[in-house]
Amino acid sequence: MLSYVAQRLTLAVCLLLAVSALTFSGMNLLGDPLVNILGPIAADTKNPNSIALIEAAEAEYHLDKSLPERYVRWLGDLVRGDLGVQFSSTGEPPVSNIIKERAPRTAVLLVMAQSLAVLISIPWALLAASRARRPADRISTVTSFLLIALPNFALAVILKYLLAIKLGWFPITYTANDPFLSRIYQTFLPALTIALPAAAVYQRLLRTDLITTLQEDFILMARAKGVSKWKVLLRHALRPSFFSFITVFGINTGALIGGSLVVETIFRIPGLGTTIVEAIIRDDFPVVLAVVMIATSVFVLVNVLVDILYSFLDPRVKR
Amino acid sequence: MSGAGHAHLRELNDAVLQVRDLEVTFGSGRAPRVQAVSGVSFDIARGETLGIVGESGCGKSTTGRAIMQMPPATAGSVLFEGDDLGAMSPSELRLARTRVQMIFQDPISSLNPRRRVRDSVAEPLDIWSRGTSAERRQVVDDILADVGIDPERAAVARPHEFSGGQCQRISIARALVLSPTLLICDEPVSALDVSVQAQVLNLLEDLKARYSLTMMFIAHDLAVVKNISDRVAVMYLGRLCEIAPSRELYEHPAHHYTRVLLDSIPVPDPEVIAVGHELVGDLPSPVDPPSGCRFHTRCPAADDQCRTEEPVMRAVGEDHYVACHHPLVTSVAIST
Amino acid sequence: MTAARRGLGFGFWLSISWLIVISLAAIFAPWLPLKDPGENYIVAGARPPYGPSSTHWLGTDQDARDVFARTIFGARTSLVIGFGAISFGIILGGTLGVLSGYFRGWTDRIASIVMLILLSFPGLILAILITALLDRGLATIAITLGILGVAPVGRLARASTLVFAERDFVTAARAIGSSNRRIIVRELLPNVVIPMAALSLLGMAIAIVAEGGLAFLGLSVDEGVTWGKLILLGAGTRDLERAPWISFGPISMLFLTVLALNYAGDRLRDYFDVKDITL
Amino acid sequence: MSQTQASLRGGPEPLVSVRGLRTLFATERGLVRAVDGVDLNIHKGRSLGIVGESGCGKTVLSRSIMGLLPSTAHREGSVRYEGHELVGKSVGSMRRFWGQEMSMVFQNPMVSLNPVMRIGEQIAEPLRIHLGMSRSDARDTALQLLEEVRIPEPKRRLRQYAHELSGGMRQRVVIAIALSCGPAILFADEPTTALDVTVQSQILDLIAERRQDRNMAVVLVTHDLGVVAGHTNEIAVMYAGKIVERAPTNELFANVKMPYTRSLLRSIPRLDDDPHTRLHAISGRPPDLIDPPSGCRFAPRCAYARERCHVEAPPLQPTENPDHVYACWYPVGSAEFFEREEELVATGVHVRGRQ
Amino acid sequence: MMRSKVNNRWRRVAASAAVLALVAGACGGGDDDAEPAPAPAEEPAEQPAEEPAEEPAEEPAEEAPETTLVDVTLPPEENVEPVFGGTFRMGLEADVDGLNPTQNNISASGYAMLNAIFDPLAIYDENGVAIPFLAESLTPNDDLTQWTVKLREGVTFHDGEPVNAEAAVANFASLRASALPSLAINPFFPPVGADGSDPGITIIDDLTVQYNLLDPSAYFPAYLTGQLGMMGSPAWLAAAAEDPTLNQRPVGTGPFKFESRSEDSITTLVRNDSWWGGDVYLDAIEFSPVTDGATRLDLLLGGEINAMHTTDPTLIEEMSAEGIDQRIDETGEESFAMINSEVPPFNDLRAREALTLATDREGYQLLINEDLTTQTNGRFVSDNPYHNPNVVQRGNDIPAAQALVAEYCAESGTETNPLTGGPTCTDGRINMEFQWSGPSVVGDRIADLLIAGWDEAGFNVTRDMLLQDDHIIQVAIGGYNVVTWRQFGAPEASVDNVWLLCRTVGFISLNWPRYCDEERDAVLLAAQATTDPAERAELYQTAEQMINDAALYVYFNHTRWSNAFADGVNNACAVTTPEGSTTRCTTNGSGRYEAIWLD
Repeated sequence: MLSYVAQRLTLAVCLLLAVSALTFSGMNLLGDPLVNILGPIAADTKNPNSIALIEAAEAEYHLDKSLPERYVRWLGDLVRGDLGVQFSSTGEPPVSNIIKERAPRTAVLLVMAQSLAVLISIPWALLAASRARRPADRISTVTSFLLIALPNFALAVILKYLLAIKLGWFPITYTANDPFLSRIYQTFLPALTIALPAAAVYQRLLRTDLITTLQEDFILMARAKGVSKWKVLLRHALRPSFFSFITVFGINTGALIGGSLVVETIFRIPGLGTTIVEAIIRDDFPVVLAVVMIATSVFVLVNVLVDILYSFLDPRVKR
Repeated sequence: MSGAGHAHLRELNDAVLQVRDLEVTFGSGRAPRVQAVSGVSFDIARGETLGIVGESGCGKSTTGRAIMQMPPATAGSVLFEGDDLGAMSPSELRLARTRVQMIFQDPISSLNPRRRVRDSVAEPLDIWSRGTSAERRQVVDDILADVGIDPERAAVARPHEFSGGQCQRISIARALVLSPTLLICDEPVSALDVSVQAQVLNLLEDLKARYSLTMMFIAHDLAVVKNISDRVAVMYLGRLCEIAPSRELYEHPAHHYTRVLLDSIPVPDPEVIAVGHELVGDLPSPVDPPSGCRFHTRCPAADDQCRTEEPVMRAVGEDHYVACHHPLVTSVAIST
Repeated sequence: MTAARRGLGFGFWLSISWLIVISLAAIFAPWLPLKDPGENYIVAGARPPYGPSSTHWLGTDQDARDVFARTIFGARTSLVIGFGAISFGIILGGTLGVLSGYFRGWTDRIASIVMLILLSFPGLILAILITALLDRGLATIAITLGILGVAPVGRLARASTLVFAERDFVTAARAIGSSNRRIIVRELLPNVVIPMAALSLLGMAIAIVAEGGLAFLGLSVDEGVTWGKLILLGAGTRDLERAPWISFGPISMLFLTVLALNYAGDRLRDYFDVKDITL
Repeated sequence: MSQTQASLRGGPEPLVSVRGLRTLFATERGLVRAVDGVDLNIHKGRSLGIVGESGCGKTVLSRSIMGLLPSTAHREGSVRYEGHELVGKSVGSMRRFWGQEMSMVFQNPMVSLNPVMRIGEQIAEPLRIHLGMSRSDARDTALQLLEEVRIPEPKRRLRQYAHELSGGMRQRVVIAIALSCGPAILFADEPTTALDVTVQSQILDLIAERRQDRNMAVVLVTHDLGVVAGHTNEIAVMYAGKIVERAPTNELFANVKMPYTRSLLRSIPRLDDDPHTRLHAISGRPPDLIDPPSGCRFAPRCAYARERCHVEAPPLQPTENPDHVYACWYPVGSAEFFEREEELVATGVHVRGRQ
Repeated sequence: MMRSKVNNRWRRVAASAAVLALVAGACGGGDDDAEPAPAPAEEPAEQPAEEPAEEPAEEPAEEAPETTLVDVTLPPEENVEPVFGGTFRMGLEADVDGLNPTQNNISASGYAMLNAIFDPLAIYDENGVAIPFLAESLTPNDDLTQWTVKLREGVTFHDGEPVNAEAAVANFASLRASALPSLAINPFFPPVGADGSDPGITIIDDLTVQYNLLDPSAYFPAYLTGQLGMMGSPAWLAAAAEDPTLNQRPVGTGPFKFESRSEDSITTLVRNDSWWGGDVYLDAIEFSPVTDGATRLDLLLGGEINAMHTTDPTLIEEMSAEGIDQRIDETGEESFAMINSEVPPFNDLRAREALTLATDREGYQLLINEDLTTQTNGRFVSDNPYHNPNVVQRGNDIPAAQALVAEYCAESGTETNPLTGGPTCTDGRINMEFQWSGPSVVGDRIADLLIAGWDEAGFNVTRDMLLQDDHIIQVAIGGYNVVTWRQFGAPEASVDNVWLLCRTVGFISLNWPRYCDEERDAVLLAAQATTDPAERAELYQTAEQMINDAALYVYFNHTRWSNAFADGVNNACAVTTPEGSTTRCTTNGSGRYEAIWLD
């Protein structure tokens, strides 16, 4: 078990290295952070004064070093827990400041969204599977189809229109300095936006697997033992049906991180999503890298956890 | 060598297939290595049908595929009409394979579901551009008719439109279209209903005569194997236990395992009282096979010798060889 | 599998019909009796946006432009992006997947690593990086979104190739002397293409939606309207309050199209009994 | 349906009596008549074999008797268990019978155990449900059961998962579960088909032994005539949803009446035949149960069928032995049968003959 | 970190600072349109163009009210005893990069915050005339090139440091050393010497400094109402020079002290109990950027915030309907399409005129502005004496435009347009690039509208939506043909000279159209040197005519700024100077809040 975890973690670290190296070189090939730091001076390469400023800034931010050297330097800092300083015209605030401030908001959003999705999808799937191919199931299938076909931004617009504007049940804005509970409340609508389609995906997956499982002989066997219907569902069918559910739960984390970009923007939550969009637009490499690393780490970590969970859920998986 | 020995190999001047010390190992890296076939040798004379029986996991199918070099054996040699298939270049091998064909257990899976059946049968000819297209068409139609499939239906229909038995016939047709010398049948009837099984077995007998085939017939059902084979080889845990002409083997099994196998078969006759030779325990893991005679863990007659010393093939009758320290037939008996 | 042949069903054909209708409408938009999508249909004395009416079926936007006509014209770009993206994804991912599934070994290992990295990278972030740093031409956007499809398509192609490469008919093909190329093209591709077709419909839906996401981040194509941009146009709180139709018109079109793509893809998957597609 | 009722003799009150049982499945292609009017008696302590090709309805019949059907199925007719009418009972009230009165062993032990539950839990489950045992009592009983089905190291097994056991052992576990609450009748649906021959006989012997020990009825469903020959008292041969011949085992093998049964017997290669003995093959395939042929359902494949067979369905009729019934107009031994047999031999269709 | 050394090329560097100021303006500027674009950049009007109220300026002069400040509702609250306490929450349309007036570029939102923390030396009175505020007096020399500023005694910064001449010099030095804001003031002061001495400012005594200008100006105090006049603690400035993150934690002299700040979400200030100006009633002020205007309004209506500002005319209208207390300023920055006169095809007057004629001003007014703002022909509102009624902004004349296009192409159609990389004309149509800043929904709508008209008149338009930073840089270095833009609108007209003079053309230009007309410069400088209202009016009217003739700006409208206050907010516009003058309520959307008290 330990060596299995170690192996998965090693792979995860390699992945992170690859992703960071790609992002690092990609950003450097495609963008010019000097513009962000110096403005148009960065373009004025004929003016000695500008050149001096450019050189100073390059030295300041180590932009004069070769790409590999900067990468290694960045990596070294990262290992020491230093995310570097922002490339910005307003000074050089540590990237960790902005991350510390914003990551919790995104975390709350995503955790809430995933929890909602799971909480909605499991009973839903159980209900649908237990009524497989009967009207209730058909209605549920249609519903999930409709939800999956609704892009998060469209769903955001619709939910905002219905629940916030028309019914006024939820606030439209996110206020960062409100008390924690009220921010949770403000996060509910965005989280729901992310959660509903995810719940529909999970539900369909779990329902399909449940139906497949319910056709297995061991379910028949359980029924033949005289186990009651719900006990069959919960005790015998649910756990062996969970595998694709949790796999997709893991993979979906990536999609949700992406989705949070859009949803945070629409609901104006100053989280990591809005941060990275702004940072990319401003060529603020250290911030972009930090957010990419966080997103990728979370994704990879969740998937490692999923793998481990997998081996707990399924005794057939050799640890 | 620690194998089952070579005593049973014949001095054939017309051997179609000579397999020596075949070994197939699966798994690499840190995964446990499984020796699916260890040191199996046998030969097949022209026109002969060799049956191979054994329980699941004994390595019989792997042996069949290793002969086709799919995948190639880890060690040992496969001489087909005198040529070593394992030593061939890829293009030579492709050519040689046309003379060795194979049919498989699952008739559905052995046909490409997206292609018309006739195209699947005609494909070998297309690849090798045998004859003109008209000739090819003729050959395909003839063979389809021979196996009892309507060529016109085959031209439009896809595998799912046929029953399992019919698919198996189509697979046979595809195997025969290149006029192979050797046909390796890997459990060709075990997925079929009894009534259909009889159809296919009869068909194979007919075709063997018509196309002058040499056959290797792999199955777990001893009655089926006996019905179709001239000689039968029994495998256990990657090893050959016993090899003998069909009737001899069934009438005078020399290996305890063969005996048990025979006794286990339920006979569709309430008058026949089953003799109580029952095996104890389960098949040992092929990852870590028992020392000595691999059957010793379950053999009623096992002693210390069996546990430590690997038995070697030896004759116990005319053309009857067994790898056992305490064979049930000790003297060279002349079969009736 | 033979038992499952029941036909694709009414819903499938309805979906396909919708896709055909919307595609034809998109292709022939300039020749259809639509309002001019660029024209400002200002009614003297009344301030746009105008609500749905017999003249403007889906109403007009803030600039008195016909939402219906714009939505149809928006379909042109959106569909081209969706189609372009998934074509790219299928061609690259499919090739990668089939080759790695068939040859295994090093090819497989390298391809798998590439796909793993692609998968670990949050997709939309990658898209933003590329579009923000490169440009926002139609081709760039389509290819960018296509890159996002490479890994899922590749994994599916690899998985189905593995499944089919294990089947005896491939062994049989090898036994009759087929070359690798022939086996891939004649035996595997026809089988792998089916799940890929199902996936490509889903993938196209995903690409169209992803474009919308980019539009909401302000990073969709420079030229021309897309559904995402049209929805964004009406998504502001105030416009939602006073003129929800500006967004809801294109949302419904996008929704129906995505629904049709999803449903058709899903039916295709069930019909051909394709398992293990997890996106 | 009523065709056969007369053929069921009186005698001791049967444990289970099945009358005119039909089981229909609604599918998208149409209504599948998987079981189409079956009459049977199952007696305490006796063993009944149900034999037929795949798709003949034998599995559905056994499940239908037990009431273990998916929701798409519909049952008609009567199944009486110790006087209780089971047809029409709700699933909820059937549950009292399942596991306790009737239990079942399935074909493939690889998939009939829950992969994610420990063996011990699975055996204990019915004990706790039906017998209300405490956790530790259930565990002790489970241990005894494992010993009873002769599983080595039973203590360790309780904590293992299905995948850690071999196929034969899993089937023993399944049998242990089936036996746990002391059922009066055990349905064994192809219990050995997925197993190797050497294991097969062990399992069959085990079931026979338990039957005798517990005086329990056993219904053995199989396609393998060899299996039923040695392990049943009575055999019912099914074809296309109907029972076409039913007889005490010895009587059936000694005095086959149905050409179908005979063909089935003769299509099997036998060990005591010489190599290369030509087998008796039945041409064609069993009929589609959505639209079965009129008349005798076997007629299209029957070498002995005449015009009447295609038009008129033969009723089950008794032979001189009243326990032996068959449904054929021209049974083995009849004049018409021999007439046709001679023609066939003359045309060389039959190469193989046992005598 | 960076030091701008003053030398011959100072102007360029300076320009870039201003450019960045624009960046900030661009970010903060704007109206509230509802768009969920990520980077704040909204606006119907476009671009940046800060509030001109910043730097350079000169001259005393009291006349020149160009002001049309309308109080829509509520007469001044009075006769009620103010109540201490409460937190005043204001919704801003954007956040700013930083809160250091000498280092950051301050937008409307930025001024809202800075006005609470800092006190400028001068402040606009009700008539738009700059009068002393933190300064006790502002006195020019005879030729109006030197202005003496006498500081009030006993004023201290929030950190306890005294406000004195040295502090003023430190602030000036910090501004001059800034990479960015310095660009907009350097054109008006002599360059810093090689030894680091600054001839732009002289210490007279402990509480008196003298600003030395390059050109005579009677209106210099107007410059001191903005960033130039805001005084920060020298200790803090020095620390911020070392650690730029301190730019987020300002230390000023104002009525409120910095408490905490979370960028893009909330900035909290608390009362400065020892403010030199008197009692401050509020306990605290919280500023939150809420980029979506409608959302801001919802918050205001819901009582979540007490005040907001907006330039969205429909919102203003809606608020009027709701009876909300609004202070509306019609004289804000002008929105226009701006043409680069440096490169083909628009180095040719005919091409510029053609584009001007082809522009759909009416459509813009009707659709983009929803006919709610005041359409304009030039920089000044119609009741401003500098407004020239004879100057008419052309537009919506497609036939005339087509004729000019044909004429231009016949003559100069083979030159190369560096922006499109091709010839200036193809098939008798002019090839051009149109650039705007995004992502922005309104920006796209404007682009659609303008391009439709230009296309009809014979322009092949390449659309070029650039991300904000890029866009501003391109405009600053002349990498554009036509852009939409927003600027001018300073209450004191001379403050806007920085955008117009020849001296701000360079590699980086603040004179964005890169159009140099010495005659025009002379008129503008003369206008800032005279105190005679009639003469001044005539000069500005002349300048307006010259600007119009050059066809560089296609004016659309004046920005209409509203500051809205919820019920319970009292004294929203009741700030007076110690001398008792009432001050201008808001300037380009931001005002001062020290007089406010809450019910």
